[in-house]
Amino acid sequence: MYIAAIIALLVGALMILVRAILGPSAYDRILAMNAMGTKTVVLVALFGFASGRPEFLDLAIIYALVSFITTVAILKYIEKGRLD
Amino acid sequence: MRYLIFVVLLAGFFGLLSGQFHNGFLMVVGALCIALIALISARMALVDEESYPDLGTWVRMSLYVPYLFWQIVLSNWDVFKRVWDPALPVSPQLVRAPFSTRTAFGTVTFANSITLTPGTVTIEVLEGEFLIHALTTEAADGVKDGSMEAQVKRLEGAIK
Amino acid sequence: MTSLQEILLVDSLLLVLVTVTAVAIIEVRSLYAVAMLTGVYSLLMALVWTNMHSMDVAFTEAAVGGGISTILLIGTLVHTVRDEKPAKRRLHLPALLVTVLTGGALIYGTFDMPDFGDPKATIHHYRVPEMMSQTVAFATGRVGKQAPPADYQPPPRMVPTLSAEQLAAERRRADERLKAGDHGDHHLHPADDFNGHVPNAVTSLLAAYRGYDTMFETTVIFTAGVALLLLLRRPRREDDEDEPQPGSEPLRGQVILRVMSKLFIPFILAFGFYVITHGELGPGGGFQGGVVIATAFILYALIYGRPALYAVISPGNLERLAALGVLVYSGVGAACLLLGGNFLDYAALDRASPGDGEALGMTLVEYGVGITVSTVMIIIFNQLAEQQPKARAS
Amino acid sequence: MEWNEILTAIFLALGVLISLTGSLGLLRMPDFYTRLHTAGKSDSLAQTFILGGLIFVTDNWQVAVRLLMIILLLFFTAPTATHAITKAARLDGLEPWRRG
Repeated sequence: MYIAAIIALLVGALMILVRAILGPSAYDRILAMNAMGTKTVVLVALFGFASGRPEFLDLAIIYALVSFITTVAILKYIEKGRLD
Repeated sequence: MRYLIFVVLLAGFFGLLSGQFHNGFLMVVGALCIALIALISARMALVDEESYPDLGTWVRMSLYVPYLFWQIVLSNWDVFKRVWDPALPVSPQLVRAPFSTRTAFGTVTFANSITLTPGTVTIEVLEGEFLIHALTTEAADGVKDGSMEAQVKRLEGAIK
Repeated sequence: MTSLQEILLVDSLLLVLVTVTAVAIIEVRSLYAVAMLTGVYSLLMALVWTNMHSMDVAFTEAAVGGGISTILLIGTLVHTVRDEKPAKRRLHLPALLVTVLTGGALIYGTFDMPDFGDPKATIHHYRVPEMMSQTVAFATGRVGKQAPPADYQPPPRMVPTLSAEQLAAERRRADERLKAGDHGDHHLHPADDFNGHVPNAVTSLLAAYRGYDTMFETTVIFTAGVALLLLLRRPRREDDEDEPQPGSEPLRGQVILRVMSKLFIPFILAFGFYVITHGELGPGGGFQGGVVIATAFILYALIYGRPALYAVISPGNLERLAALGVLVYSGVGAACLLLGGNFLDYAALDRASPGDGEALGMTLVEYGVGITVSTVMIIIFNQLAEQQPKARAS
Repeated sequence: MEWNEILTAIFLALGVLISLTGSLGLLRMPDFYTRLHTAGKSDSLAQTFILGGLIFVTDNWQVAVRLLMIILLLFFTAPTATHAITKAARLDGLEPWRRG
């Protein structure tokens, strides 16, 4: 059950990767990275359950907490041309 | 008061993560960590009415979340149908939708709710209106009809 | 349970994803896109590590790749241009030859490795069953050291510090307390070997067995911070203070980002501190937690501008804290030495209950690592952000 | 299978289906702004279904709490991230695609 879900999600990740490589704009790639981040959260949880070690979830929390900061940095870079 | 809610939230978060309530050593270290975070947050001036509203708002939040979730399910179904449709029936457009939420927290909740429901994304928060990118005309009309705004205003509660 | 075929299928899919991303990173000329693809690569690598059950590595990858590394890459982009110069495409024959030879040698080397998932492989014997059996977190409801598998024979070279009878008595006592409902107190287990008290085998390896190694790793990070300061710091002038720096004002008209970051910074900090504090219980520790804490500060700097960050914590204090972290680590080692043990022999911190001593020592050491890592990360960000963007103008 | 495993399987299947739809939309949609609609948001519902479904098969409260926490956190951060990207794209002068 878990493995089936993992494989299906990895196929989805492959589609996202195609978008990340094709672009065309940089923002499509950022979007793909973001979507990949959400996928990773779910996949990590599924990996944990598949192998009977759900303490993997701490890792998913990190992504849930910090992944949006990258997009903030990108916005700042676009708006100001610098990061501080 | 606001600070008390903040510390309780923080301690709850830390405690739920840790779960080592029987381990005195970790509890002491945890309390020290909370104190340090509270100090840093005070120095950064993070705790104000924008981000940490009154208790009432948090309580009303629990009513708002199920409503929002249902909205997300509904609009997901709509997007779902369109993505699998070979003709890809979308008509993307930029629309401006006025809003009349009073608090920053309410405005942000409203904007994020619009973003969370598929079909509409808040691009910018301008003076008194949102700039929204809508996937379809129906989605654009859905934002403007004001039902979600009414819910957010209920979340904000009475004028203080 | 999952079959070997399924595992292989997942592994191959991951391999395809990682390889495609790596090739794309080399091929794409837009540096901006490369920064994003690197982020994707890091996410995928975290999945690979998770799939291999190497939680701590996956944790580091998540903490670094999830936020900070992409931010630092963008910080680097500020100093350069957005697009790479088009490279001349021509076949470099010696390079191809070397690559093919190295690749071939590596593949040849794998012939000597045990089969995938072979239960007879060396890695599944020796110390590993015992260590794995003590790596139990909250999932089993039994935090703390578990008895090794019934048929496990300790390797002859490892001599337990307690005699067999003492060990059996301690184990019995622990089991009785567990039965009585006293779950999870990982300090009630006997000091029968070097990592008898730490549920997370990786942490006990890093902080005790390889304590020196980790200490010097922390020193390396500190040195990296110092080196970056020496290389990138602008010479300070007297008139620097009142001259407004371009771009250093906070982001304006960003009600969503402002409210959300105010809401989240304390929780990111709390998570970072949780990771450091519970380094000996679950995955994670000083390195990972330190990076998460640094991320919170960097988010603050992004939203409110670097001067606001300096008002919260001055650059001088950051540098002092970075040094303090190393000092904490070595200081704990020295304290053990003064209390009559070996350097970094945490059991010496609490002779009456060596387990508590180890827990205390490792937590302190983790904090030392965490302080250094987080401050050095903030210093790196500050230095990258501070320098004037010269290259961009040209 | 126990009833709770069946429930989890249903939730997982739903979540995976939504997630795949999001990924497909990311490929099919004509421009960045339209891709946003499928990528960011379908995922937030998909992860709710998958992580929520997993709650049924754990008997450990700490695991359940972590799952709920992740769902809640993503509900806050995902739209924020989407908003930040969109705003950056607009500032950078990326024009939305129009039919015809």
